[in-house]
Amino acid sequence: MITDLAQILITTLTVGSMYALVAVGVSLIYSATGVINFAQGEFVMISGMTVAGLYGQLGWPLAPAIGVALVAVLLYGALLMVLTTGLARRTSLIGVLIITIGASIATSGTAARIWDSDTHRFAPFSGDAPFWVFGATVTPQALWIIGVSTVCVAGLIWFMRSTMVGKAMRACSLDKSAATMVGIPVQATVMVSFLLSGLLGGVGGIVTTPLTTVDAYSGMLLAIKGFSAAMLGGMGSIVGALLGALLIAFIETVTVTFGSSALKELPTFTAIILVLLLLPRGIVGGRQEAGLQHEDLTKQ
Amino acid sequence: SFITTSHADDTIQIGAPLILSGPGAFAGEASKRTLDMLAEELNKGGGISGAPVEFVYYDTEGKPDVAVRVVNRLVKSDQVDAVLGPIASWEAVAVKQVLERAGVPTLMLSATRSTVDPVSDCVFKLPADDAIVVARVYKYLKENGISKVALITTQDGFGDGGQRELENQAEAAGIEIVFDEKFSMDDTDLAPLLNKIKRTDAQAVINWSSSRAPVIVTNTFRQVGLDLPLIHSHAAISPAVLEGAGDNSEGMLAAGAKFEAVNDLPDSDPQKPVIKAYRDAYEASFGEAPNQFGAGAYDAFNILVDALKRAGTESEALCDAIEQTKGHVGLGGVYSYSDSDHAGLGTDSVVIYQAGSGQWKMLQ
Amino acid sequence: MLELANISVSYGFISALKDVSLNVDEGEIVALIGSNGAGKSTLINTCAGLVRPGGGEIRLRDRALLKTPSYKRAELGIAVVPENRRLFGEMSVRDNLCLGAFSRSSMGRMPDLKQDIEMVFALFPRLAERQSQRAMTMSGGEQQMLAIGRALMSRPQIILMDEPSIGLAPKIVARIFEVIRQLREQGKTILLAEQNAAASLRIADRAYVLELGRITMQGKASELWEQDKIRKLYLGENKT
Amino acid sequence: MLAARDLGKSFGGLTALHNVSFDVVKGQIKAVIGPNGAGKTTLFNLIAGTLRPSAGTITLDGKTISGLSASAIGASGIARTFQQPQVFRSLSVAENVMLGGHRFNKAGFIACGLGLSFTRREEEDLHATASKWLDFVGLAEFSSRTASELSLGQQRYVEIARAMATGAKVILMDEPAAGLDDTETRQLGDLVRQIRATGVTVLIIDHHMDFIMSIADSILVLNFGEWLAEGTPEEIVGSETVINAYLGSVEDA
Amino acid sequence: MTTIALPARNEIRNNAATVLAFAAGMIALPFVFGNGYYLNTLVFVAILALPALGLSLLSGLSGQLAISHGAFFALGAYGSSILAVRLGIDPAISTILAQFIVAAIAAAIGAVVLRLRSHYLAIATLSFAIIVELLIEEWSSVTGGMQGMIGIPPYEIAGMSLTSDKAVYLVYWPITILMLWFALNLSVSRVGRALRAIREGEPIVDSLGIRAANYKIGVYVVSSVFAGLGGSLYAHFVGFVTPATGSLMFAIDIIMVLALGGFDRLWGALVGVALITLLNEYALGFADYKRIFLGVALIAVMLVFPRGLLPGIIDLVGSGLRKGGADARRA
Ligand SMILES: Nc1ncnc2c1ncn2[C@@H]1O[C@H](COP(=O)(O)OP(=O)(O)OP(=O)(O)O)[C@@H](O)[C@H]1O
Ligand SMILES: Nc1ncnc2c1ncn2[C@@H]1O[C@H](COP(=O)(O)OP(=O)(O)OP(=O)(O)O)[C@@H](O)[C@H]1O
Ligand SMILES: [Mg+2]
Ligand SMILES: [Mg+2]
Repeated sequence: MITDLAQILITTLTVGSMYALVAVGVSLIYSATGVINFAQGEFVMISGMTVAGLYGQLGWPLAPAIGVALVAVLLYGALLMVLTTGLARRTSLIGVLIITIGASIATSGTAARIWDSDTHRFAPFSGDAPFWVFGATVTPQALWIIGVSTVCVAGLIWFMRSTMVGKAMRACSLDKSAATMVGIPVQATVMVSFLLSGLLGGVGGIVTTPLTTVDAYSGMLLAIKGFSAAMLGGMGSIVGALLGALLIAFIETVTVTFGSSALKELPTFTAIILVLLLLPRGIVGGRQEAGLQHEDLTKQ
Repeated sequence: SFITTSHADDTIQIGAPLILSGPGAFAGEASKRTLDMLAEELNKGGGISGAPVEFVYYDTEGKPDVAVRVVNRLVKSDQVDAVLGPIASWEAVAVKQVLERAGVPTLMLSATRSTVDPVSDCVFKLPADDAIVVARVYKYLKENGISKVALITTQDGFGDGGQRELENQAEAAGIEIVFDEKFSMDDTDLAPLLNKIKRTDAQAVINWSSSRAPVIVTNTFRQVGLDLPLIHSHAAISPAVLEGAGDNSEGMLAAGAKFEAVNDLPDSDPQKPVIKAYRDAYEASFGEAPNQFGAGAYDAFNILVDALKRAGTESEALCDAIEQTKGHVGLGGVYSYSDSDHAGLGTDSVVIYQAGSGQWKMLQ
Repeated sequence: MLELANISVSYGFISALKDVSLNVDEGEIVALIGSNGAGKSTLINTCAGLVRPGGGEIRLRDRALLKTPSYKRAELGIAVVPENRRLFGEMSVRDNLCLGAFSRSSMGRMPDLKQDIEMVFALFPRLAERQSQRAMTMSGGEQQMLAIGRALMSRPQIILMDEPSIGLAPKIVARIFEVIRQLREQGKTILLAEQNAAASLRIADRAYVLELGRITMQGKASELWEQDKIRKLYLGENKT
Repeated sequence: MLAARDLGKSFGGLTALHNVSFDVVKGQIKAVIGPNGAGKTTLFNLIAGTLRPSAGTITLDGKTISGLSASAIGASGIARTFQQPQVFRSLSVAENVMLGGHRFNKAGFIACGLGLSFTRREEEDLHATASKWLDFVGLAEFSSRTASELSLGQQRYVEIARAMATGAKVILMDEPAAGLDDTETRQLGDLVRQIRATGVTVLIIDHHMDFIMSIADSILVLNFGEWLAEGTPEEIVGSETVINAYLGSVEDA
Repeated sequence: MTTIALPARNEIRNNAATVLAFAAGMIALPFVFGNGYYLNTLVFVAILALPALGLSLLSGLSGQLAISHGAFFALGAYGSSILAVRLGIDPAISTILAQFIVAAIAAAIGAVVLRLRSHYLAIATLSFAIIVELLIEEWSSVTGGMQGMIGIPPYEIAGMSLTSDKAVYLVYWPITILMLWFALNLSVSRVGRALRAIREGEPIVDSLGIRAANYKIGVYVVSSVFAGLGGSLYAHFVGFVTPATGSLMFAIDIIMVLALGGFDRLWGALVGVALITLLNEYALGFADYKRIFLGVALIAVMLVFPRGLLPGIIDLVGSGLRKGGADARRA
C-alpha cells in the first residue's frame, strides 16, 4: 500500500510536471493575448527532436545541443507570434486558433521531412539506473523533470505576480488599447509571452524526451493535454495551469493504478466536466456572479 | 485539376494508399521508398513488356475515412490497374468494400486477417498476421515451460487485433492469461501499469504495440525492476526500437518474419539471399537500414509484377494470376495463395528474436 | 504644450472631426464642450494615439506626435481618463493602479509606487478599502474613481479627461473638480471633455466648443460662460 | 405593488446591501439615489433577478419574486435598462425592440425552421409593436440601423423601447441620464413622465439631482447599503442626513 | 408612424429562392458530369456539410463553441449502424431512430454543460467527445471496438440498394439542401433572433423574460441532430464505422471548416466544406508533403480572409462596387 501511494505520488509529480510545462505555456500566451495556442506542443517536439538529433545521433556534447534547441524554440515562438498577433489582426479568436492549428500541422509535417517520422530519444542526463523510495521506482530523469519544471514554474509565477511586465501581459489580453494608453508596448509584451512560453516548451522537450521519447507528431497530443490542464485550472492563471496539470496527472495515475490504463482518460475528462460545473472558470477562476461579460470566440 | 487524370495507355498505374504522415508514417515512408526503388529498376529494364510501371501515392494519414476517400479516387478517378496498400489494419478493413466492388486487384500491406477472411476474389494480403505470430509466440512459451502470461496491448487497431488473437488462442495453446490490460499510445509513464504486473504470478509479459510504445514499455519495464521475459509483437522488430530502448533492450524478445535476421539465417534458407539483396540495395539508396514495412511492399511489388507479366492488366486475369502464385520466396516468407487462402503465409515464416548488444538476433 | 493642427478624423463614411485646431498651454485647464456625438471622445482618443487621423498634426512641446505609437505618448507624459473607463476588469484595483504607473517603470522596477498609490487612496478612500476587489465588480462610480486614479499614477504632465464626472455622486463630482483644480496648482496641464458644461467652464481657463466635429467657438472660459448661445445649448435656458 | 422587505446582499465578506425595505406605489416614479457604491445597482440586480438576495424578499403584486430566475422575473413584468447601455450591438434597432416582445410569441424551433405561415403572422404583429415603441422614444427612423452604430445616448433610448415592448408593469432604469447634457436630460425627463402616463411604474437611479427632483414622485436614499431616507423630493432635498451623505454642499446639486 | 421593411419576411423569401436555385444546380450536376469520383467526392461534401451547418447554427448564431460535433456525428453513425446491423432494422428507420437518440443525449449533455461559457464550454464539450470516443472503443461487444463495424447496409429505395455514387448523390444532396433550408429559415426567425441576442449577452436576454438557457439547449439539440444525421448518412454510404469516424480531430476539422467558410453566415458552412474538400483533394497530390501544404494553406486562408472565405469575398465584391471612401482606421 505504501508502495502504491509512493508510486502514485512520484508518477503524479513526474507526469504532472510534464503536463505543467505545456499547460503553463498555453496559459501564459493566453494571459497575454487571449490566444489559445494549439501549436504549444510543437515547442516540445522541436526541442526534443533537435537534442535527439544533435546529441543523440550526431554525438554533439549536450550543452551546445541544448543551446541550439532553445534558439530554435525562440525562433519558432517569434514566428508564431507574428502569425497569430502580427499578421492576423482582424480575425476572431477562432481564426487565430485555426492559424495555430495550421502551424501545428505544418510544423509536424516539416519536422517529419527534416528528420523523419521515427521515434527518437536520447540518454537520460544522469543515467537510467532507478532507485527506490518506499518501494516506488524513481528514475533520475524523473527528478530532473520535477526539479526543472518546479524551478521554471515558480520563476514564472514570481514573474507574473511581482513584476510590472507580468501584470502588463494580463493587461494586454484584457484590453489592448487601454494597455497602450497606460504606456504598455503591447507588441513587445506579447512577444515576451511567446518567447517565454516557447522556452518553457523547449525546456520541457529537453527534460522529458529521455523518458517519453519524441517524434514529429507528438506535439499535438501534448497540446490537447496542455490546454485541458490549463482550462481545468482556469485559463490565464499560471498557478491554475499547474494545479490543473497535477490534478489530471493524479487522476490518470490513480486510474491506472487501481483501474485500467486504457480507460484512464475517462475519469480525467469526466472530472474536467464536473470541476467546471462547480467552478465554471476553472479551479482558480472560481465561481462567477452573473455578470454581463461574455467572451465570444467567434467575434472579432 | 484534381478531377481529370489520365495516363498514357501504355503505362501500368498502381495505386499506393500509404500512411505518409502522423505517427506510423515511418511504415508508409519505407514502403514508398522501396516501391520507388523497385519501379525505377524495373522501368530501366524496359518495364513489363515495354510498359513502364508508375505509382500513384496518396497519404491515408492512418485514418480509415481518409483511406476510403483516397482509394475511391484511385479506383474511380485515376483508374489504376492495381492497388498496393494500405498498411494500417483499420484502413485496410475500411477500404476492402470499395476495392471489392471496383474489382481492382489488390495486395493489402496490412497484417489484419479480416481483409482476406472471408476470401474475396481480388483482395490478397502479405505480411504475417496476428494469428500466425501469436501461434508462434505461444509455441515458444510452451517450449520454455511458461504457461502464465501478462498481456499489455495498446488502445488502437493493432493492439486490439493482437489482444483478440492472444485471447482466442490462449486456451488451445494451454496458456493462462493472468493479466490483460490496455494502455494508450500517448501514455508517458507506464510505471503504475507495469507495477501491477509485479503482483501477479505471470511468468512472462507480452506487449502488443507499435511505433514508440515498445520503447516506452521496455524502458519502464526495466526501471520498475520487472524481472520477467518481455515479448514484443512483430511491430517492435526494428532498429529504431533498439535505439530508443538502448541498454534496456538487452534480452527482450519478439516474434516476426525472418527479415531482420538475415545474418543469423543458415545459408540453406532460400530467403537469405533475397533479404540480403534487398537490404543492400535499400541501404545503398537511402543510407539507412530498411524496416519490415518496406519488406512487405517489396514482396507485394514482386508478386504483382510477376502476375502482370503472366496475365497483363486485365483485372480478372490478373487476380487469377496472383492467386496462382505458389512458393514465391519473399522477404516475409514463402508465399503460396490459393482460392481459399489469400493470406499466403504459414507459421513457419515466423521466428523468435532476442535483442542483444543493440541487435536483433534470431533464436535458433 | 499640446497642439492640434487641422486634425480630421473619419470612421468609414462618418466624418467625426473636421479640420480641428486647438492648443493647450502648460499649466492650464482647457475645457472641451459639445453635445452627444460632437466628437469630444474622438479628439481625446486621437491625442492618445488610439485613433489615427486622416490629416493634420499633433505636437507635444513641439515634438510631432502623429508617428509616435500611443504607448510612447504615455512615456512622454500624456495620461488619459478614457470614455467608458477602460479598466482592466479582471484585475484588482491595486493592479490597475500599478499598471497606471507602467510608463514610469524601467525593466520591471518601479520606484515610489507605494507612495503614489497612497496618494490616490487619499484622494479616493473607497479604493483603499477595495484594493483587492476585481475592477469589473466595482460600482459604476467606484470604477470612475479608479480610472481617474490610474491616470494620476503615471505622474503625467498633461491629463486628457473624457467625462470624468460621469456616474459620480454630486459630492464626488465636486471633489473631482476640486482635484482637477489642485492638479493645475501642481503644474499639470488638463484637457477636459465634459457634458457638465457649467462645472467645467467654472474651473477651466479656456474652452473650446465642438459641434458636429468642428470647433465653433473658443475663448476664455469666463467669456464663453457669458455667451447666450452656450447658456441655451449646454446649460439649459432657464438657469441663471 | 413592488415591495422589498429586509433585503440584503453580500459579496464574500462585503455587505453591499443590508436590511433595506421599501414599497413602490403603482404608477409612480420612484427614484433611488445615494453615494457611489451605496448599493443602488445591486438593488436593481436583486429586483431583476440578475443576482439572488442573501436575505429578504421582494414581492410584485403580492407574489414573491425573489429567488426566481431572471427570465421568470422578466416574464412576470419587470424590465430594466443597464448602467452601461446593453443593446444587442450586432442586431438592428428594430430587432432589439422586437426581442422585448419576444416572449408573447409561440413559434418554436421546428415551426420556425419549416417557416410555417403562422410564424410570419406573429412576426408581423411583433414588428408592429416594436415600431410603436420606437416611435414612442423617437427612434423610428433608425429602426433598420445596426444598434452599434448609434450613439450611447440613442442606445439608452433603444433600451427603453425594448423594455416597454416587454409589456412590463415596472421598469428599472439605471442612470439613464449619464452622459447627457442638460437639454437632453430634460427630454429624457419628459419621456419618463410619458412612460408613467401609460400606467407603467418606474424605478430610476440617477446622480443628476435636478433631473430626479423634476420627475420623481418619491425618493429612496441608500447609503453604505443601508436605507437612509425615503420621502418626497422636497423632504429629501431638505434632509440634513441626505445632504451630508450624498449631496455635499447645496450649491452642487 | 413610419413603416419599415420587415427583414424577416424578405429574408425567408430570399432564402427560398436561393435555396431553390442552388438545389436545381446541384441536382442537375450529375446529369452533366458523369465522373464517378467527382460525384463520390460531392457526396462527402453533402455529408460533411451537415455537421458544419449544425455547428454554424450553434456557434454562428448563438456564439457557443462546442467541440462535440464529431461525437454526435459518431453517435449518429454508430447509432444507426448498430440498429441496422445488430437489430436488422431498415436503415432509413434506424437513421431516424438514431436522431432521437442523438437528440436525447444532446439535450441531457446540453442541459449540463451549456451553463459554461466560451473556452470552458469548448473544453467541456471536448471532454464529452473524448468520453464518447472512449466508450465506443471500449464497448466492443456492441461497437466492434477499435476494429469498428463493417458491412453496414446501404439505404434501400423501392427495393433498390443505394450503392452507386450517382444514386446516393441524388438522395443525399436533397436531404442536405432541405436541412440547409431549415437552418436558413431558423436563422431569420424569432428563434434565430433570440439566439443572436444570446450571443451578445445572455443576462440581457434573460432580463427580457426569455429563457436563454432553453434556447441554448434547443439549438444545441438541433445542431447535434444535424451532425448525427450526417453521421448516419455517412455510415450507410461508406459501409463501415470506426472510432476514428467523428473523432476529436473530426470535430476540430468541422470548426476549421467554419472558420474557413465564415462563421457568420450559414452558407459559409457550405463554402468551407467545399474549400476544405478542394484543399484536401489538391493536397493528395503532395503525398508526403501533404501536411505542410495543408497547414500552410490554412494559415494563408485565415490571414487573407480573417473572417472566412465567404464574408471575405462578399467584402471584396462590396468594396469593388463602392470604391473609394475615407480611411477609417483604429490603431
Ligand atoms: N468606432 C466608431 N465607429 C463609427 N462611428 C463612430 C465611432 N466612434 C464614434 N463614432 C461617431 O463619431 C462621432 C463622434 O463621436 P464621439 O464619440 O467622438 O462623440 P462625443 O462628443 O464623445 O459624444 P458623447 O458625448 O456621446 O460621448 C459620432 O457621430 C459617432 O457616432
Ligand atoms: N460582484 C461583486 N463583488 C464584490 N463587490 C461588489 C460586487 N458587485 C458590487 N460590489 C460592491 O457593492 C457595492 C455596491 O455596488 P453597486 O453597484 O450596487 O453601487 P451603486 O449604488 O450602483 O453605485 P454607483 O452609483 O457608483 O453605480 C460597491 O461597493 C461594489 O464595489
Ligand atoms: Mg464621448
Ligand atoms: Mg450603479
